[in-house]
Amino acid sequence: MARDLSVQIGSLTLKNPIIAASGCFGYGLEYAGSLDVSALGGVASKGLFLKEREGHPPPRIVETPSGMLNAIGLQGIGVHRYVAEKLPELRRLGVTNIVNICGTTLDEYCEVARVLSDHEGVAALELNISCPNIKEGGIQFGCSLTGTYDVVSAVRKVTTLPIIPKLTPNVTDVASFARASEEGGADAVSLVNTFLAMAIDVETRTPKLSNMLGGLSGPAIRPIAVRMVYECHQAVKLPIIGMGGIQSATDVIEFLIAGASAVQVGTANFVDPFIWTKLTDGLADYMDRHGIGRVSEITGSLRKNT
Amino acid sequence: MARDLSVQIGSLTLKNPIIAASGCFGYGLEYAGSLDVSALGGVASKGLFLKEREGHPPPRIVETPSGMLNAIGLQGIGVHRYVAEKLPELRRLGVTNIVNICGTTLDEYCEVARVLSDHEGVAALELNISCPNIKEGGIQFGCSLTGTYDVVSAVRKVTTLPIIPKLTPNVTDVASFARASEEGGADAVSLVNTFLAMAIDVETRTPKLSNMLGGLSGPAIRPIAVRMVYECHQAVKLPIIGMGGIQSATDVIEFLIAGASAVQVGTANFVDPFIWTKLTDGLADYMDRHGIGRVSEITGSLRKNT
Amino acid sequence: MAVDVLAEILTNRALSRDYNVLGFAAPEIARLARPGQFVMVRPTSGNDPLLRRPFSIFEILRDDRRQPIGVSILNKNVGVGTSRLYAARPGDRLSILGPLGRSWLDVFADAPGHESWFVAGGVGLAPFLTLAEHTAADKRPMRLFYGGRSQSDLYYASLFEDLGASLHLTTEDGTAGEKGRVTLPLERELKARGGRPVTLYACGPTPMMRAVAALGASLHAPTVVSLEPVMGCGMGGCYSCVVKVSGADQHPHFVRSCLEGPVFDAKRVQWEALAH
Amino acid sequence: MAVDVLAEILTNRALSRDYNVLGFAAPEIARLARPGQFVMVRPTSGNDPLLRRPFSIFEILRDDRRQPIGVSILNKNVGVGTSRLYAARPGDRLSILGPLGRSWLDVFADAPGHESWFVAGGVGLAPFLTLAEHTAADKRPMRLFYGGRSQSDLYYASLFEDLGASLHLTTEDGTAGEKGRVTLPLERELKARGGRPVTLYACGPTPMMRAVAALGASLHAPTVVSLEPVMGCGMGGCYSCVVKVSGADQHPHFVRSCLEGPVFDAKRVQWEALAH
Ligand SMILES: Cc1cc2nc3c(=O)[nH]c(=O)nc-3n(C[C@H](O)[C@H](O)[C@H](O)COP(=O)(O)OP(=O)(O)OC[C@H]3O[C@@H](n4cnc5c(N)ncnc54)[C@H](O)[C@@H]3O)c2cc1C
Ligand SMILES: Cc1cc2nc3c(=O)[nH]c(=O)nc-3n(C[C@H](O)[C@H](O)[C@H](O)COP(=O)(O)OP(=O)(O)OC[C@H]3O[C@@H](n4cnc5c(N)ncnc54)[C@H](O)[C@@H]3O)c2cc1C
Ligand SMILES: Cc1cc2nc3c(=O)[nH]c(=O)nc-3n(C[C@H](O)[C@H](O)[C@H](O)COP(=O)(O)O)c2cc1C
Ligand SMILES: Cc1cc2nc3c(=O)[nH]c(=O)nc-3n(C[C@H](O)[C@H](O)[C@H](O)COP(=O)(O)O)c2cc1C
Ligand code: FES
Ligand code: FES
Repeated sequence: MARDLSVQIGSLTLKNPIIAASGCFGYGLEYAGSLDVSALGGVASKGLFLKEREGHPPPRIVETPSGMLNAIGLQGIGVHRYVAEKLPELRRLGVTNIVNICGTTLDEYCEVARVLSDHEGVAALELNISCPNIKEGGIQFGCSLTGTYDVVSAVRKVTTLPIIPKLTPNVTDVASFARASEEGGADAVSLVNTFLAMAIDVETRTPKLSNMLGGLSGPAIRPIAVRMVYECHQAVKLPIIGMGGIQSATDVIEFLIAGASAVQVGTANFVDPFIWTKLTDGLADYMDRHGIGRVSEITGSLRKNT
Repeated sequence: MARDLSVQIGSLTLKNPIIAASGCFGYGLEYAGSLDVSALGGVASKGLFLKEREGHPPPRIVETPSGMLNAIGLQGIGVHRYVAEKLPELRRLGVTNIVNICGTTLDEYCEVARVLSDHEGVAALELNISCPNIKEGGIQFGCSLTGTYDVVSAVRKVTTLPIIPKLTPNVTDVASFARASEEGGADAVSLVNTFLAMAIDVETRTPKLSNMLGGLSGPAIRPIAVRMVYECHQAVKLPIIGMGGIQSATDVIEFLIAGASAVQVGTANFVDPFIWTKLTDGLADYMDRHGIGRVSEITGSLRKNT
Repeated sequence: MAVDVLAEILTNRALSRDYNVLGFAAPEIARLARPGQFVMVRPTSGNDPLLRRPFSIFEILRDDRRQPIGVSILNKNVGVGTSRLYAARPGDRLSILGPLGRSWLDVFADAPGHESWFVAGGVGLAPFLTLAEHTAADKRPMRLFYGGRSQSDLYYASLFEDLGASLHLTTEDGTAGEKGRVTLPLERELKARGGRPVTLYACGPTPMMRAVAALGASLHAPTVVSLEPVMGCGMGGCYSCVVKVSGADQHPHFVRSCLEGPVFDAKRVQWEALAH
Repeated sequence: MAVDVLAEILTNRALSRDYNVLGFAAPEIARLARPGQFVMVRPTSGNDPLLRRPFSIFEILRDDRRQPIGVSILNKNVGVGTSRLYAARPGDRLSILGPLGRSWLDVFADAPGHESWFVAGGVGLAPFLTLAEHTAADKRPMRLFYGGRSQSDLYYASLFEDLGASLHLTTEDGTAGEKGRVTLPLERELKARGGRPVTLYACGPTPMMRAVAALGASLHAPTVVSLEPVMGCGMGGCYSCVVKVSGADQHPHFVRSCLEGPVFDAKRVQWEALAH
C-alpha cells in the first residue's frame, strides 16, 4: 500500500511525525555516533539562551512513579556557540533542527531568533515560554495570555522561520494560550512542557532537587497531556505538536487522534535511545492495518462514544 | 516514647492524620465487614448531592501508568438516604465522618449542608467544588475565585460544622483558591482532587471512558500534588488536608512536611484496602526514629537546600 | 469478610500459550470461599500495573487430609496483568484479596428437584468447578455445556465428568466436540428436556451470556450469569464495576457488581447497557 | 558508539544478602568495552522503575576460545532498581546499553614506568577488574587497596591477586585485613614508595575518593577517580549527571559525566560541588 509518513507543520515538512523533545536529546550530535539522527522527524534542541548558562547544581533529576522530575536549569552553550559548533555538523548529517529558544526578555527571544535566522540549517524555532524550573525561563510569558501573544508576535517580526510556541500545562485553560499564539502569528504550537512538581526526602526533610521545584515528565502525565492536546485542537486551526509521556507507537497514535499533527518524545528516549525506529515502524504498521495513507488522516480523528 | 498521632483540623480532632479519600471508600460501611473503620483518622464519604444520581455509564475507569482515570459521575444515594441508611450505622461504629457534598447551585450546597447539620455523627463537611468529570459537579465554582468564595461563605452561614473546600489542581494558581476559601470562612482546605485527563483506544479511535474525560489519580500525580500543598501552605494559615497518590507512610510524611496537617488516601486503597494500619504504623515508627512527639511538628517542616 | 494474603505461588501449570492455572497458598481465603466468588490478585508488588485484577476462584486446594490450603485461578493471558500472572513462578509471592462478591447460590436458593446446567465459554469455565463440587455433594444432576474456539481452549472438562456431570462440548472450528456455538446443544437439550426443571448458570463472553439468558427466558429455565466488568477495587469502594439491572422497583439502576454480583439473575440484567 | 542489547541473564551469583554478580549475554558490548566504561541496565521491561541504572562493567565474559560473549556487573542492592537486579533470574532478559563513558585509560595515557595502584571501596571494586587485566597484559606492577565495612564486603580480591596485584585489604570492623580506612595503608605505602612513580585509580564512596585525591595531590601521585552521580540517560541527552570540574580555561564548569566521565583527573574535580 502507498503509505506516507511525512507531515506538514505549516510550511515545514517533516519526514515523519516523531521528533526528539527539547532537553532530552542534547543538541542531537550526542546520539549521532549510535544512530541515524537524520531519520527522525526532527530534533528539538536543548533550550538556548543568547549566552551560555551553567544550570542548577545537582541533584537535577529524581525519579517518581512512571515519571521523573527535572530541574536542569537550562544549562546550555548559548546560541552563538550552537551555530558555530553544532549547526554545521547537524546540517552535514541532514538533521531537521527545531531549535528551542529561551529568553528572559522579549529582546533576548528576538535576538536569539535573529541569530538563528541568519544561519542555514534551522528548520523552525520552538519558543520555550514554559520552562517551569527557572524563574527567568520564559514562564513569565507562558503563564500570561498577553505575555504569550507579545513574545510570539515580537519573534514573528524578526524571522520568517516557522515559529512554534511551546505551551505550559500549568494553567487553567491551555486552549486560550493556543489561541493567543495563533493570534500572535505562530505557525504551530507544541505542548506540553513539564508539570511543576516537587519531591521531598523525608529523612532529611529537604527537597530532593537542589532547585526544590522541578518539572514532571514521562508516562505519568500522558493522560493529562492528551486531554490538553484535544482541547487545543478544538480551539485553534494551528497544527499541534503533542507530547508528554509517549513511549510506544500506540501512544504516538493516541496523540495524533486527539489532534496532534506531530509528536515529541522526551523521557522515553532516556529509557530507550533506539526507540525511534520502533515508533515509526509501529505507526506505519497501524496505518497499513487501518488502510490509512497519510498521517494527517489520523490527526483529530477521535470519534465520540455513542 | 510518648508519641501522639492525633491532629487538629480547626475544631475537629482526628485520632490520626490518615483519612479515606472521597469516592474511594464508598460510604465507609462497605469496608466495615473486613476492617475496623473507626481506626481511620476519618472517612470522606462518596460525594453527595441532595438527590440520588445514577452516574455515568461504564466504562468508568481506565488504568494509566502509575495511575487511573475515573469518570464515575458521582453516582450516589443523595443526602437524605445517607442520613437515614448510612449515618446511624457509621455512628454506631464510631467512624469520623467527613461528608463530601456536591451541588449544582449554591442553594443545593446549602441545603445538603443543612440536612447534614441536623444530624448527629457528621464531623465535618468537605465541599466538593472540584469534580472534573461532571459539568454540574461544582467545578464551575472550583475554577473561579469568586465562585469558590461564594460557595464557602454561603455554606458557612448555614452550618457550624467545620467546612473544608476541596480544591481542584486544574488551575494556574491553586494557592489563590486556598486564599479565597480562607476569606470565605473555611476551616481547612483539602487538595488535590483529580487532574482532568483522557485516554483513547487507538483501534476504535474512541475515548476509553464513556464520559470521554476523566480524573487522573494515583502515584503518577503525587509530585504535582505535593508541590500544590506546599504552595498553599505558604499562602494560607488554614490547616491543609493533602492528597494525591499516597501509597506508603513515606508518602504521608512527604505531604506533612510540605505543609499538610492530615492526608487522604484514595487510589491506593483500591490496591490495598488494608493499607491503613501500615500507614499509621509507618508514621509512628518515623516519629519514634526522629524523636517527634506530635504530628503537627512535621507539618510544614521542609528545610531548604543549602 | 475479605482477607488479603501475601500468598506464595504453589504451582503454575501452563495449559497453552495463553492459559495457565496458578495455585496460591491462602488457607484463609480457601476456608471462606463459596462457589462463584472471586479474588482480586495484585499482578506485581510495584505500580506496573497499579490495580488488582479480578479472577474467579477456580479450585479450592486441599492437603492430604482434605484441609483447605489455598485457591487456584484459571488465567487467560490477555494483557499486562494477566501476562505477569502467566509468567509468575512458584515461590513468588503475590497479594490476593478475597473471597469477594456473591455466590451463585446467593442468587437462587437451590430449587428442589432442579437440574443444574452450567454453560461456559472459554475461561468462563473458572467459576464452575466449585459449583460443580457443591452440586455433586448435593447429589443433584448436572451438565456442562462448554464451548471454545478450538480443542486447545477446552480444559478440565474431565474434572467435571469425574464429579458426575454430563458433557456437551463445542468448538468453533470443530476440532473437539460439536462444531459451532455452545448455545446450539444447549437449545437442543433444553427443548428435549421434557418437563424437567432446570437452572442455567452461565459465564463467558457477554454475547454468549446474553444468548443463554434469552434461551433461558424463552424456554423457561431460570438463569444466573456471572458478569465480568472492569473492577477497580472489588470491595465496593470505587463504583467502577456497575451493571445496569432492574431493581425491586422494576426500574433499572447501576449496581456495583463486586457487591451485588458478579452473579445476577439474568432477567434483571439490562444487556444493552453493558460496556462490551 | 553504544548498542542496546536485550540480553539474557546467564548467571546470578549472590555474594551476600546485598551483593550479587549478574552475567549478561551481550557479545556486542563485550567486544567494544574498554576498562572503566559502564552500561545502563533497565531493571524491568515495565515502568517501575522507569529509568535505567548505571553500572560499571565488572567482567568481560568469554567462551572457551576466549571470545567475548558478554559482560557482568557487580550489583549492590540499595534501592528499587538494584533490588530487582538482585532478584533477577537466569533466563530473564533485560536491556543493557553500552559501553558508555570514557575509560580510565582516556584520562592518563599509560605513563611509562608508572605503577598502577587501585583504591576501591566496597562496590567501587567493579571498574577495576578490566583495568587490572589491561595492566597485567602490559606487565605493569599493580596493587589493590580495597576497603569495606567488614569481611563480607570484600569480594574477588583473589582475582586481582591471580592477575599479579599485591593486596592491601582493610575493614572498618577489623574482620579482614587491616582495621580502619583504606586510606591508611595507602598513605603509608605512598610515603614508603621512594621515588617510584605511581598513578592512583580510585572508586568508592565520595569521601573516600576525595581523601584519595588529597593524598595523591600531596604525595605527588596523579589520581583518576570514577564518580557515580545520578544518571538519567547515560548518553548525553539529559544533563542530569553533571559534575563541576575545572576546564582547560581553569574555570569550573558543569560537565556531563556520562560523556566526559565517569572517570576524571581528580585535580579537576570540584569536590565541594558534588551532590553527595
Ligand atoms: C468477577 C470477575 C471474574 C473474572 N474471572 C476471570 C478468570 O477466572 N480468569 C480470567 O482469565 N479472567 C477473569 N476475569 C477477567 C480478568 O479480570 C481480566 O481479563 C483481567 O483483568 C485483564 O487484565 P490485564 O491486565 O491482563 O488486561 P489489560 O491489559 O488491563 O486489558 C487487556 C484487555 O482486557 C480487558 N479487560 C481489562 N480488565 C478487564 C476486566 N476486569 N474484565 C474483563 N476484561 C477486562 C481490557 O478492556 C482490554 O481489552 C474476571 C473478571 C471479573 C470481573
Ligand atoms: C558510572 C556509574 C557506575 C556505577 N557502577 C556501579 C556498580 O558497578 N555497582 C553498583 O552496585 N552500583 C553502581 N553504581 C551506582 C548505581 O547506579 C546505583 O546504586 C543505582 O542506580 C541505584 O538504583 P536503585 O534503583 O537501586 O536506587 P534508588 O531506589 O533509585 O535509590 C536508592 C539510593 O541510591 C541512590 N542512587 C540512586 N541512583 C544513584 C546513582 N546513579 N548513583 C549513586 N547513587 C544513586 C539514591 O540517591 C538513593 O539514596 C554506579 C553509578 C554510576 C553513575
Ligand atoms: C531532563 C529534561 C530537560 C528538558 N529540557 C527542556 C528544554 O530545555 N526546553 C524545553 O522546551 N523543554 C524541556 N523539557 C521538556 C520536554 O521537552 C518535554 O516537553 C517534556 O519532558 C514532556 O515530554 P516527555 O514526557 O516525553 O518527556 C525537558 C524535559 C526533561 C525531562
Ligand atoms: C474512583 C474515584 C472516585 C472519586 N470520587 C470523588 C468524589 O465523589 N468526591 C471527591 O471530592 N473526590 C473524589 N475523588 C477524588 C479523590 O477523593 C482524590 O481527591 C483523588 O483520587 C486523589 O487522591 P489519590 O491519588 O490518593 O486517589 C474520586 C477519586 C477516584 C479515583
Ligand atoms: S470494583 Fe470498586 S466498587 Fe466494585
Ligand atoms: S546521564 Fe543524561 S546527560 Fe549524562
